[in-house]
Amino acid sequence: MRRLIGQLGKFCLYSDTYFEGTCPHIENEEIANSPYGAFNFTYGPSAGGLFESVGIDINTFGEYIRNIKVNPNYKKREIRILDKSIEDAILYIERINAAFSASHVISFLSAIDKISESDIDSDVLNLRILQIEMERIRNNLFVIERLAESAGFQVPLYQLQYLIENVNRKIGKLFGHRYFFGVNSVRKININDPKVDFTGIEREFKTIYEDIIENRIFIDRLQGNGIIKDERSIGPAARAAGFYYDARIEDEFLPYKDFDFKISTYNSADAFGRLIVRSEEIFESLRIISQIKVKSKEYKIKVNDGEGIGRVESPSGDSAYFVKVNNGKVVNIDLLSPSSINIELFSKSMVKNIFTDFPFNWESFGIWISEVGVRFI
Amino acid sequence: MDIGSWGEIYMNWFLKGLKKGIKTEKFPKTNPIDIAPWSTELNGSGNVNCPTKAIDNESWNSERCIYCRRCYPLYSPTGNIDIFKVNKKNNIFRRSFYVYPIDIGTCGGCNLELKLISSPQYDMTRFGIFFTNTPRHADALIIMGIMTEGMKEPLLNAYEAMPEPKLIIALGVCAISGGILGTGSQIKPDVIIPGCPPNPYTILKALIEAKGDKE
Amino acid sequence: MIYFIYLLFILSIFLSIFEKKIGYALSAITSIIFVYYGITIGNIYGYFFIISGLVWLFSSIFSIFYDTYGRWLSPLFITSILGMAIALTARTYIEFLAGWEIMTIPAYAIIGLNRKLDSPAFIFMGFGELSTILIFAGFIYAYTTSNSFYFTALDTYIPLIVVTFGFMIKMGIFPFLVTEWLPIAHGNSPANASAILSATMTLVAAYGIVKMMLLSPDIPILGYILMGIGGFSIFFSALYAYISEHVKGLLAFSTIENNGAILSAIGVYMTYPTKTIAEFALDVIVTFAFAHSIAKTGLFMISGTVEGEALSKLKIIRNKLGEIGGILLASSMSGLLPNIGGVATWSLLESLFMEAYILHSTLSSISIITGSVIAMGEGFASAAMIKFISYTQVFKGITGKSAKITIFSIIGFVILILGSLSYLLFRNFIYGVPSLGIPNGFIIISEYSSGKIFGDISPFYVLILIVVFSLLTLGIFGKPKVRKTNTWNNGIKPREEYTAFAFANNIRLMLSKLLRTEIKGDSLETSTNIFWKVMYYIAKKYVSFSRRLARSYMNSSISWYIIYMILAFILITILVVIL
Amino acid sequence: MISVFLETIIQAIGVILVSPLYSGILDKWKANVASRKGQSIFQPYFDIFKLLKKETTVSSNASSIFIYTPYVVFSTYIVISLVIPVVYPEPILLTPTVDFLGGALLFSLAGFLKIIEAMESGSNFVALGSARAASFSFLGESTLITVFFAVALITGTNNPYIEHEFAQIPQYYLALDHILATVAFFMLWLFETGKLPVESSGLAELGMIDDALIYEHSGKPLALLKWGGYMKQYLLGSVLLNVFLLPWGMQLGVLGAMEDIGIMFIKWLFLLFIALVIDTSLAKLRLFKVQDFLAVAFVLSITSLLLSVIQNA
Repeated sequence: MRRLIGQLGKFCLYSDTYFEGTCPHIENEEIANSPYGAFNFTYGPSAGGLFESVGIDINTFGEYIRNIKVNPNYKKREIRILDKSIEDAILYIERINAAFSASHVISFLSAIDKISESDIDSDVLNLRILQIEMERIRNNLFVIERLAESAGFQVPLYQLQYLIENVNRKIGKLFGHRYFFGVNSVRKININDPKVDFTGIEREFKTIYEDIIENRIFIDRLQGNGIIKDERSIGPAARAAGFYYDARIEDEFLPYKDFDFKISTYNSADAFGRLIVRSEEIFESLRIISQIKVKSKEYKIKVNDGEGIGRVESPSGDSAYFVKVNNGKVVNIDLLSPSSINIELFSKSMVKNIFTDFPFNWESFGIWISEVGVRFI
Repeated sequence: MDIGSWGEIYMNWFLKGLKKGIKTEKFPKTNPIDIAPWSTELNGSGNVNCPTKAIDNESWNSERCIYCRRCYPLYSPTGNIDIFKVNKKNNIFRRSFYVYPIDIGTCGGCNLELKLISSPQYDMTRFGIFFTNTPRHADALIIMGIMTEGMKEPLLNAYEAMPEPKLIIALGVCAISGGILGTGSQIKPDVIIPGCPPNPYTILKALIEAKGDKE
Repeated sequence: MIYFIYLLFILSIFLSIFEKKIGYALSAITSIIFVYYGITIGNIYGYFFIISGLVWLFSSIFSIFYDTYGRWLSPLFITSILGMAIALTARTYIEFLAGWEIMTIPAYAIIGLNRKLDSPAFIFMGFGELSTILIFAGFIYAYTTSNSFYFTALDTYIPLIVVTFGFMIKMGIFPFLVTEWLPIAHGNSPANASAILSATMTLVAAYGIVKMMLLSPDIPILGYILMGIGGFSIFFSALYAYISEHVKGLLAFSTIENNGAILSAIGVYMTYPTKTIAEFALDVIVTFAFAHSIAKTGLFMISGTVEGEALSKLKIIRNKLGEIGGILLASSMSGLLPNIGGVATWSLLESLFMEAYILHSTLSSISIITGSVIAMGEGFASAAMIKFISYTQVFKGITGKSAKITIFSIIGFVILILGSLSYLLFRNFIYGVPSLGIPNGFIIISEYSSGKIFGDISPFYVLILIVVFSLLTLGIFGKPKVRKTNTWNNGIKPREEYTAFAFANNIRLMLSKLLRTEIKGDSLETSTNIFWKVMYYIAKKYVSFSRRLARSYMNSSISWYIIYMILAFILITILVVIL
Repeated sequence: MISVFLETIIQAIGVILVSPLYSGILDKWKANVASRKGQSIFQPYFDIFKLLKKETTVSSNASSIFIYTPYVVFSTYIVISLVIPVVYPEPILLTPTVDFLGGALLFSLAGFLKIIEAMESGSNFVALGSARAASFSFLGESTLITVFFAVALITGTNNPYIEHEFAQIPQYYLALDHILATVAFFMLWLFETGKLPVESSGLAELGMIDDALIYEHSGKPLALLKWGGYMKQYLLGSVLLNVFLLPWGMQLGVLGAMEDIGIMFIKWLFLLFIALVIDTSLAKLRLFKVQDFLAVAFVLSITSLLLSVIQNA
């Protein structure tokens, strides 16, 4: 079943094909006139409640959010990546967004793979799946921790932070770097210490998860907050609205078919639904990881000129790369970041809520500004 | 609004908290328990082609290294976390040190690692270190990320809004020298904490020393 | 003595026609004489004279600087003051009614001439005249029983009931609050006229009730009804004051709130639980009248110094002196301690809860509910005053000098000093505890029977202690080293400011059922507008009915008019004979 | 005369110096329950001491009112500390300045001044917080006033010291109206001192209510406002303990006054334990639900008033 994903450079990307041209835009109905007493309340760029610098203009006449505009370009960075070798390009792509760095690099490598012949074997692909799933676990834990922080929910907040640090340490021990920097290269994957087990995480998270969704005040902050049921949504936001969208079952590059896992969905399409979907995904990712044996060896690859598009399911939705290579050099590159789509979904779903609902809805989408405010030169 | 929802003050989170117990490590008195090797000091010999020229004439410059592992195996991590430099201290912050983080162009890594020093393992509050949400209450400005055009004005406003005496801390290679993505922060830092991103142990130890503790 | 004062006022009316400033100066001087006259009287009525005299004094001085409206404002302004003087010092019913009319007609004329008013506004003022009819009927009935025009003791309480409801309409108590709120807010009458319209006109109405009350036998049921109505109207008018967006409208609502408080104090007197509580209630009425009238004059002057009517779009001049004066006035209006507003609120709540304690029966639940509703009303009043003062003096604006600002700052300090002088208003409730450091004469106590003290307060010591301790803290901690920077607004230059509409909006959303708030595409409506629609609908019906009546009967033939007068006369005489 | 003077000094100094300690203890316990070693219990003192040495940066829109009103707010809390039985159970010097209802009005005065001088900074966040604080004041103030009257209707006087004695008699202590008033006052104490489920001191600016009032301050005025906040928590908590919750065990005489500080410390540990359980078990209520929370407290206090009148009618 074809679905529209988003604008990737000059292409409009669908789940199974892509066309040149611009995709239909998620329009946010403009409330033109500003009634008596309404004004623009600016929140950000630099604020204690915002994790990254982002400018948010809320049109309100007091507590009630009439319209919202997110401006991610305060920290817009120019990345000098053109005419660089593929190995150097990976260095830049890793540092676009630390939280999704593995998804970005692997989606870039999947695009490269489309225009190269290599004897890549299933162990290396499994390791790539391992990286993406570990990144998903850490990021979903981080989103839930931010939700607990917005509600001032002391005990689960710090227990989740404790868990996130443990996951980071396991990644650091396994790959040598906590955010997968310097791990992936075109020829091999650097392993630091293969003997790392993840058993303790599931038990610990299960106790936190079961009690966090029992607390009525906490649920009340999430239910009915930021409802969005739009077939152009992606990632956890789509799955929370009951859509069965996931790049892991649509793309063939990574052998997800060899693993037994299910796509978790919910139907309330609000911040609470996104919390449930992300928590269930943590359990599913842990199940996938338990089925992978960590073995790494080099493989030969020959990259020839041409264009390729790769797509991977990052923790907040589809992350896709378009690459054009000319005698070993990256000549043109474009990024479809999940957060750019999530920002539009967020702006559409935030209207008609009140100020204190903002932090919950914003955090539940897991938006990273660093992957939106990016220009390749 | 059914009164029952907040009426039942069941104590289960209170009991769960007690059951979990205190998880704070004894660091810095004891050595760090578990560090990702590629965020500590590198040493070795031989010349290598380093993309950010962190290694020239065989000496490793921590302020430029982005840990890309191209110099491996000639250069390898030693596990030593004391790679920060504190040029200016003020011991009126010894027992109460409020820091205001400002992201002027990060990839998100430094923000995440800085946030984790408040986690139970590291627990910055036991040293009197706290986050605050306005530079007016802050004693130190933690600058993260490369200098982007859009964040020049907020950075200067934040610096100006902070009452004296204040410290400027550059966190991560991007803020110190710009790494491979751009240039470092406009404001000259008093304390630099290299790393891409720096390890929570390094950040914590640097802050402890910056606030004037006799470490 | 009193005729000399009338003469002076009439003289100042003529003078003001030629030269405004001299007219106002003369009316200021006569007001001082009137205050002196009030002091010589000495009884409860004397206090009313002192209050109104002070209000006229301040508003006349303010008008000297404020009056740029043309030749017609000053004479009408001073005639209205003359009317009030006559009504206050009237000894007979006719004199009172004459003063009453001389007071109201010029006030409405000022509003009419100031700006072309659409028809319903005038009709609502017509509703206001309903009060005159009721008072007139009450006086007629009193005359028939005591067959003398003079204010003498009466043996029936019916005139009291009729007259009280008449005065309540004039005070704008709840069902009729539009008659009070509307002329000031909608007509956008000049600040000095709104000051006397709101401060002293309602004061005369309260004076009327007190005068009739002291003369007629006591009827506790009316007392409970008044307490209930007073509490109810305090809550709603304070709520509407908080969400109102009109500079003068907000103050008009807070006038109604204070009138509600005075009414419940009158209610406590009428229920007469014990002799001491009734006496205490009288002093409460006077303190409340003092606190409200003078502070309200000051606040209307503030509304006179700003340009514009909508609180969210005002252009204001502010300076430090103005802010301190404004804060003092606002803190008094929201019933906070060192100044007289706090003493008034304290004494009102004490009297209500003393009555609840004395009655100790299901009846006392009325005074408990009224007390709690008044406490809630105080909460809204302080919220409304915070909003008013922030958006007219404190939040943002250009700093600058203006003579008008100094006047209301002086009133602010007068309010503060009055707070410490409020011992004079509670003459036989003065006490002292020398052993604990407060000498005799510095504590006001509330007691429900002689010797049984319920509560105590000493406003002078509160003021002294706060000042002393503040200087002490300043001495110990020292002055801070200050550096000016611009406001921290997430790193970027602040653009649009938080509007007054937004300030009160969370109440509109929280009490949406009470205020029937609806959020339409581009606006947010609350029930004050709906209440206005209901009254507007009645007015339209009344206008069309009277026009049809006029076309069919008032065919401008003199003979018909005579017939109508005769019919009216017969009707009234029948009425008088029956009752 | 000397002994009364000494007792006054002990009470005033006791309130000023001891109040930050309790907030420090509560934060330490909360940290321990959240599996962290947590800051020292003297952290509030360190913060205040450091802030006193720092410079004050003031927004261009603010005048000297913004800088000096925190001194007045601080002194208002000192005045309140002389008037209610927070350390010494007998009236001390200057106690009759104000009775229980006057004490409630002084609390409202401090709140009023804090909002007005914060508004002078001209920042939108401060206006957002002040709007919320002002909007909740109608229920906050009225509950405070009605609760203070709850005991007055039983004892026939508004003097907190006599109410303190009355509350010690088990027959009154266990009466339904006393229990309702205690519950209402405890809920009000949670609201006034910014505890969960009403408010928490997180970093998110859009959820601030009381934090917004000190958002634009720095240096000495900020230290005084924070200290004032600690004193307010101590004063309200001590009245809750001495007149409603645990009125027993207070000593007399100058030496007794010293012991009273210790006894209050033990009573406070009990109150802090209850606050700890609530703080760690609940999340922050949605903004408009705070009004329901306060409405319940208000209704409870009115029912206790009605009961006390009708019960022994």
